[in-house]
Amino acid sequence: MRFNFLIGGEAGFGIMTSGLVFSKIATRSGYFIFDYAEYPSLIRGGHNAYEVAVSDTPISATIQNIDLLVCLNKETFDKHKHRLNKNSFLIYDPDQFQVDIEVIKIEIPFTQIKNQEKIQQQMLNSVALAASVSFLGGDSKIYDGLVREQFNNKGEDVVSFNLKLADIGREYVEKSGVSKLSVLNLKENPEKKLVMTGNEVFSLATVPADCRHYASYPMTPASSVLGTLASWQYQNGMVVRHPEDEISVINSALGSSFAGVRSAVGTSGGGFALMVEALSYAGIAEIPIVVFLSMRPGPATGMPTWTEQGDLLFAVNSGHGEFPKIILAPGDALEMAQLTLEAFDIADIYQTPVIILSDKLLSESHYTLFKKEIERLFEEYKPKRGKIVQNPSFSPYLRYKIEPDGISEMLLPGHEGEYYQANSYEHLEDSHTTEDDQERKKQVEKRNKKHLTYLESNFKKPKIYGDHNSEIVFVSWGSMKGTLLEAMSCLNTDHQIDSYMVHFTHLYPLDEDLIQSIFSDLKGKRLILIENNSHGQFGQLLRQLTGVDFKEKLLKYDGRPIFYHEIVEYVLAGNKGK
Amino acid sequence: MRFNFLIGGEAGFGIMTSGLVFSKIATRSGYFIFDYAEYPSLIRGGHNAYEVAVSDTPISATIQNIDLLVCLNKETFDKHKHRLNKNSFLIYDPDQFQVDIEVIKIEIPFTQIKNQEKIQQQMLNSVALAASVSFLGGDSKIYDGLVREQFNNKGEDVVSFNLKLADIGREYVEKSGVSKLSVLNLKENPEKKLVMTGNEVFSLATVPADCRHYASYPMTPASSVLGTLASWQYQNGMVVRHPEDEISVINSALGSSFAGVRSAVGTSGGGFALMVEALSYAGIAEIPIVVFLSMRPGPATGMPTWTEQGDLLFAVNSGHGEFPKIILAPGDALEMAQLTLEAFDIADIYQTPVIILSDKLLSESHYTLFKKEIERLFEEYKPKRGKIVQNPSFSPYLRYKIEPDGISEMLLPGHEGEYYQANSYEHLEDSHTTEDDQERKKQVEKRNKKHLTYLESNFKKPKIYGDHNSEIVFVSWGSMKGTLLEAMSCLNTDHQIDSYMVHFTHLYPLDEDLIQSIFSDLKGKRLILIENNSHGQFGQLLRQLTGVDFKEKLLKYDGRPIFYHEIVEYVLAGNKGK
Amino acid sequence: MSNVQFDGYTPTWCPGCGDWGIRVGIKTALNQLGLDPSKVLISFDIGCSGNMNDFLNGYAMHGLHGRAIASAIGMKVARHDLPVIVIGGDGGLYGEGGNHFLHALRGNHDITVIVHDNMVYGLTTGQVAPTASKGYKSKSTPKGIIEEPVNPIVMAITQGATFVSQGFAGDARLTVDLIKQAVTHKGFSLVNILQPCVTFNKINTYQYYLQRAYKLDESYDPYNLTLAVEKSLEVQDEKFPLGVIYKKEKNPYHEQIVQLKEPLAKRDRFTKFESLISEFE
Amino acid sequence: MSNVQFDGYTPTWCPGCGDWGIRVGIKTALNQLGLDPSKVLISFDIGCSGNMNDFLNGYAMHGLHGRAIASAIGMKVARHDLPVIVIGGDGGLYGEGGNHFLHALRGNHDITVIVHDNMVYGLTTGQVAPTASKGYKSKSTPKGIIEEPVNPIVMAITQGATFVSQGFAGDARLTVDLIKQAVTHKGFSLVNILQPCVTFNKINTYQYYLQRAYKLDESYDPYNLTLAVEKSLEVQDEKFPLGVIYKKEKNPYHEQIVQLKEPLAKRDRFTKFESLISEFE
Ligand SMILES: Cc1ncc(C[n+]2csc(CCOP(=O)(O)OP(=O)(O)O)c2C)c(N)n1
Ligand SMILES: Cc1ncc(C[n+]2csc(CCOP(=O)(O)OP(=O)(O)O)c2C)c(N)n1
Ligand code: SF4
Ligand code: SF4
Ligand SMILES: [Mg+2]
Ligand SMILES: [Mg+2]
Repeated sequence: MRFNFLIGGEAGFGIMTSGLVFSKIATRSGYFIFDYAEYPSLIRGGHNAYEVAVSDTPISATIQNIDLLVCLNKETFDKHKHRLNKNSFLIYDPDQFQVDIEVIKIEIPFTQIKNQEKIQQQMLNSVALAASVSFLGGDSKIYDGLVREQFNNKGEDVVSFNLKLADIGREYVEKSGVSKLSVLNLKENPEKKLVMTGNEVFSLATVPADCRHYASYPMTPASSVLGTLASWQYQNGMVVRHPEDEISVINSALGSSFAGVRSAVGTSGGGFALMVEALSYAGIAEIPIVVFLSMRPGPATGMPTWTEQGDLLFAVNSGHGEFPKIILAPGDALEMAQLTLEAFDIADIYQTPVIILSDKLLSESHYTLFKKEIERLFEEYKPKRGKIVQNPSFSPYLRYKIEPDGISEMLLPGHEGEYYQANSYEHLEDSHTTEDDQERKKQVEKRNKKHLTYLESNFKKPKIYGDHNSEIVFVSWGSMKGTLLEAMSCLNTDHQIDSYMVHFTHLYPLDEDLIQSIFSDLKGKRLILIENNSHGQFGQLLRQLTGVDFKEKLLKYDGRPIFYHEIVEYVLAGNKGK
Repeated sequence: MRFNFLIGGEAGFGIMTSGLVFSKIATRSGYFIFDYAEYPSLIRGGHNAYEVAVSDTPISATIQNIDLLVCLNKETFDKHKHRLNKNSFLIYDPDQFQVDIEVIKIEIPFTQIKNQEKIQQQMLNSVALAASVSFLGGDSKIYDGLVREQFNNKGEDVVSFNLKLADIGREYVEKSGVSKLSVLNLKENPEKKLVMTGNEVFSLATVPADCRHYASYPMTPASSVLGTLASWQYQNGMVVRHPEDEISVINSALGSSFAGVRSAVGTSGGGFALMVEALSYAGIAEIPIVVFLSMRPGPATGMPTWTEQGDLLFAVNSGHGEFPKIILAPGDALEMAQLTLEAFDIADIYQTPVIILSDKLLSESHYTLFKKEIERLFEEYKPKRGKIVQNPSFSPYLRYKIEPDGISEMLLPGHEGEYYQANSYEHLEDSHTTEDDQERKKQVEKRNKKHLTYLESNFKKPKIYGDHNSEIVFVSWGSMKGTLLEAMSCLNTDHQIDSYMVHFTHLYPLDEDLIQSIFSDLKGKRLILIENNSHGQFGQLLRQLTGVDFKEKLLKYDGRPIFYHEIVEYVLAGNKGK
Repeated sequence: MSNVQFDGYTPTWCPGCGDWGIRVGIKTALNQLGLDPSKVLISFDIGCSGNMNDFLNGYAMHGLHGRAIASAIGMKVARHDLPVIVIGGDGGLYGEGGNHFLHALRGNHDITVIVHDNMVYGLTTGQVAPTASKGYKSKSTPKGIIEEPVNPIVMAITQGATFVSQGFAGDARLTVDLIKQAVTHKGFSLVNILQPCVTFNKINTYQYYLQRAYKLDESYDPYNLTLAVEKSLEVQDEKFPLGVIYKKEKNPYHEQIVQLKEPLAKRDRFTKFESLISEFE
Repeated sequence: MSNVQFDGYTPTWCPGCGDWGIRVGIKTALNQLGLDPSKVLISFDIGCSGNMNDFLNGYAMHGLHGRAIASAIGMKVARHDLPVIVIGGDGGLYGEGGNHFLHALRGNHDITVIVHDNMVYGLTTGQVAPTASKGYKSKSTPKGIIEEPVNPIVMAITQGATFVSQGFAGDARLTVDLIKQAVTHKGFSLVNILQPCVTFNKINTYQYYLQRAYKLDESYDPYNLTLAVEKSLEVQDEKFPLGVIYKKEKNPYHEQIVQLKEPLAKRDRFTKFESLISEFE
């Protein structure tokens, strides 16, 4: 079962909150959800649309078709009616607009209710939401419980008023005569689930990862991490700072990392651009740092509240000079949790910058997680700090000692009887500045060696999904995973077409031999590169590092995620062409 | 004839000036020179070495073997004696050190002279230089003329004192009994030549290019451009500014470019890193800007006064989001002049950032140019501003009008009855902010289209040097050109090995088909990629954009340029291996 | 009169936001000065304030967050015949772009910098701006900001600005008057406008300022540096003087660029390269 | 006593450079405070001044030009049990890094910032620094700099610093004294040291300062803000007060981070994730 719910209205009136409540009702009732919201880069005005895909099996993609559209204004209907069909349901106010298409209507006179009850616009969400949940067969206790959680701190009066509004909504559903569905029927003993955005998962995982200093300058779509971690800091003891600019953000994080604590920064493309000089410093001075980079469509200010995978090659090549960096791109919420833990380990083990690439789609959409799985992951995790030590294992201590794996022991500052510099100049093993040709060569080779060690020890090859015998092979990375899984399932179920996906999370560096062998096994098949950008950046990277090249590319770069039906249509069109 | 002269001494005592005077004596006597200086990133202390390769045919490379070594201190001898042979000449002070190798000695008691004449250390350069020139058969009038130019503003006393010091030097040569050479014998009617560093050529070319605003924050090895242009500004009317940081540098240059004047900025890797956010702005807002990026070994502060080609991939991928940029890398001084003029045209024509890639080797070494050639180049040059106009050719004016070539008319601000924004947000054709999917798509495609138009209209394929039938093919870019030409000539003359070079100046974007066809013609030959970095960055770029891949790479990354004998040895070793 | 008007799109600011009044103030002032959108260069920063780019017409850059002053300086270099106006927020101009603010003051560049001082980052939904009062609670500072607020007024006065003023979004007439004076002033002019952000700042409201802001009266001498510094420090006691706090006569930056006569963008191309070339013989 | 000493490599500064004296001052002060290289965190900027990285031992970052203050703040966050010292030039700390300087003042971070104020960029061979007097001629300003000099002293006093002092490289005893006070002071301490650059600055020489600098006497009250502002403006008349110009008692930044008790780098790992996880059910 897949059911797609969309609620829309004017920006600034609580649509986002209502959408999230809907998602939680669904997961608490035993279902899986994936949600996706569109909103403009404005505080008020413009249009908000929040859609929730509900399913009884895991899902991480939006669905083109809308099964229930809830319109709090006319614009919602105008913008989304092309996604309705005659079996779709529509909750709307007949005083606001005429319905000119065939669809199953449930009328709720929002304007009239607003006037009668003398309520503010945002309170109508309660009416609309309760109506929707009731119509979809949801359990009213779950709904009421969420209302209670939401308004508890505002007092019992507010709670009961909202419960009253809920009843009004439910009555209109009864009145409409449309028979209710069982989409949200309460399942028995549903396993506990979490509803989390990628940003929330990243934030949460920094805690077990033992990140103790998070610095960030607000920038959509990374900003919510700052808010989340700031609100938790008094509880978990992390220091969360909002400095004057992104340059201060990263240089202060490098300061704390040098001084011994796991440190991270978060930003989007424009802020990241201001950090790349310091990345280069982290590279030569060998200071661990985790950078959370959540992409939005660029260049420059671009489209702040929309999505794109447009900063990959910039991230890979960021910073002047040559130094090792490692880039990870989670495909969904669970991978975000896993890779965040891994990122902090890898940064410490290789004493170098690690970038976690997210994007608006992954950062701000809610995914469903099993609570137990997250708990287990966090409990089993023990920070691996590699060669970072409290006491040097040899004397005289050499901060940049040449080692076969390229990694020197990193002594935490403060140890009696020693001292050293994290030097941005080329340096001797003992960290003093040098311009000697041989010493330079050794240090360059030492830093380059880290990549090789990483490829041997920590690199993870792409994950494979689907049927290995299929003719169709999708190649993609990061947040595209959910959409592709959905497309594959649709191709299989609706079109009897098997397909296969090679999905990358460990983007850079890449193990050339391993990747070549994966792709040489796929020769002769229909390989399709799928990316949410216009340059096919990951395709370029693959070609650069492994020689693998693509003839077919499905690229999207209009600020919207790729929808799975677009992939299905693309495949079908191509198959026909053959 | 090739003759290699090296003068060395303690930093801070005028070695650099003396070296340049030597170079000018050679060119005024009818020869070609190429010089190269090594100095530490310190104001005083440490060692300076200035070497000048003199030739009667054009040369743009240093020579391993030293024919005349002039030691103003012991360190010079220690550091360079491995480059001497038994036919080499040595000018030195026997009171300072013992000569423990076979070499032809010319003794000059510098310390004694210093004490006797009561002169400062730097004045000894005059003694040493005059001795050298005299020994090499140079015309004393040319020497004296240069002394006069150098010290004129200090008064006649200083001039005649230095001429006296010159005589002292010459006497010791006579006394030594070593017979003079004819290396610097005055040629008849020598054609007028210029002795210029890459930075000086860039600076000079910005004047005919009609650059009217140059902003820069000092950073070796780009700083001297700021000094040169600052000193000229009162004469040519350029506004030359040194703002508070590199971010201000580029954003103010974008301001003046927007407002109608050709503008440029100059920096090295670290400063460039701070500019990349603004490059992205120039990309989306379509503002022309020329960036002079002179590389030094990184990462971070690295080795400020040494050389490397380490920022290529960073430059190519610099800035968040996707936008067209164009990268040019001159191979020598003449190409610097040509490509600087071209860069300003291309920036205007495509209304996008153009980066000129230099490095310490090209930026600070002196090359020989024919004065006439430069004069002709500048006189024939007429700025091409593409679609930049004073009056709009249609109405209503649309700043970001979709055009088949991707380039919209750019109206200069101030025109009556119009207005528009250079918008860092995604925008409509009329420049207002948009989040619409279709409009976004159109603008992305429009910007991408510029690269295609450039490839059709302004891209220049790599230049080919040497014999097309050779088995050995060097592939390289930028400042490596001179060294490779010298290596090719040495292979040919000394080892009877023909070779061939594919040298790139137009680095990005690349015409895939064209490049592939060039390399498919070279199949089966011994292709060697030559780069002054450790990652083989241009090789990676070629593979990424064209699929061309290299098995053999000669990479050097110790802060020194590649010397031509290293290439020769590499080739010979490889040929033997076969 | 020209056929182009300053009015652009209808603003999308929250109802009641101080930005509405500031926009009207700017527009009115420019109109009263006889300007039109073809005759001004504007550099918008990124923020709710900077979103005015679509609501106020002009030859404009809507550049990077924090960099509007740097771009404005470049505009003035090229076209010193046109007035150059910076419009942005306290986050962008005093926070991210604080260095450009500081050094532009020193240069006495002939630009007018209008800052929407709302003590928050409006557009990124309410984190503290550097102007926020100590202890101000926001998304990024749940238990209150530790830093003292920046004092841009005293900074402007002591680091080289020659026209330093403070307005209040609730006082339209004053805003118009200050902007007219500022644009007419030769040299760096600051118009710091106290601007209630009705959505995210529940402390520094219209009411708050009505109680604590006061107009400098006729007797106040803006040419007195000591007095001006004193006034500028009153903010520590939550008092907000409105009006022109400091003024000084001094040549603006572009008049000190000796080679600059006609506007740079309008002069003829220099073609006498010969003498420069000869330096290298 | 520890077996490690502050003395590193022999300095490579030009003979006579003020940096020599400053280094001795720092070393002596730290020794007198009973510190050794294992017990201090130092953040060196990039410049001739920052080149002290190789001449003065400590657990140090020698980071990016202009960013030493930002890094120092991070060091202090992690290890507030150790003194944190910034050593850099006027170009790096007031120019490139001016924004970090401004905002660090506001935070009253418990760090000591020692600025080698030589009015030039020494290491890049003599361009103007933002402290250069108006009209100062340099490679990048052949006819003299147009900007007024930045006034870091008044900026520090009015934007939140709690210890503001000025030294002179020619006065070793004063330097030692100021640095000892600064390092001991809780909160942001500035030690701006007038430092002749003998190679590139032929105006602001030892002689120049010997004539124009004077020591604040016993009667001077550094707790008086108005007086301090007055003193800091004397530079406009080429007068340079030496000593502690301004002082204030105030909790430093790290003491206001409520969750910070033990040094961040030393506390136990937090492991009670459960309550955070439950928020998302
Ligand atoms: C480099 C960079 N960092 C962060 C952002 C995100 N951002 C956009 S507006 C803004 C703050 C706006 O605050 P302010 O400048 O005070 O303007 P206001 O919205 O309050 O008018 C931020 C942080 C950005 N666009 N660019
Ligand atoms: C981002 C960046 N820009 C420029 C430089 C080049 N640079 C190195 S030191 C320096 C200036 C040094 O001046 P100052 O900070 O006053 O120190 P001083 O040498 O005078 O002690 C500059 C511009 C750099 N290293 N990094
Ligand atoms: S968020 Fe605040 S500053 Fe932004 S438009 Fe709304 S009220 Fe104005
Ligand atoms: S250049 Fe100036 S600041 Fe640098 S070491 Fe020499 S005298 Fe000192
Ligand atoms: Mg604001
Ligand atoms: Mg300095």
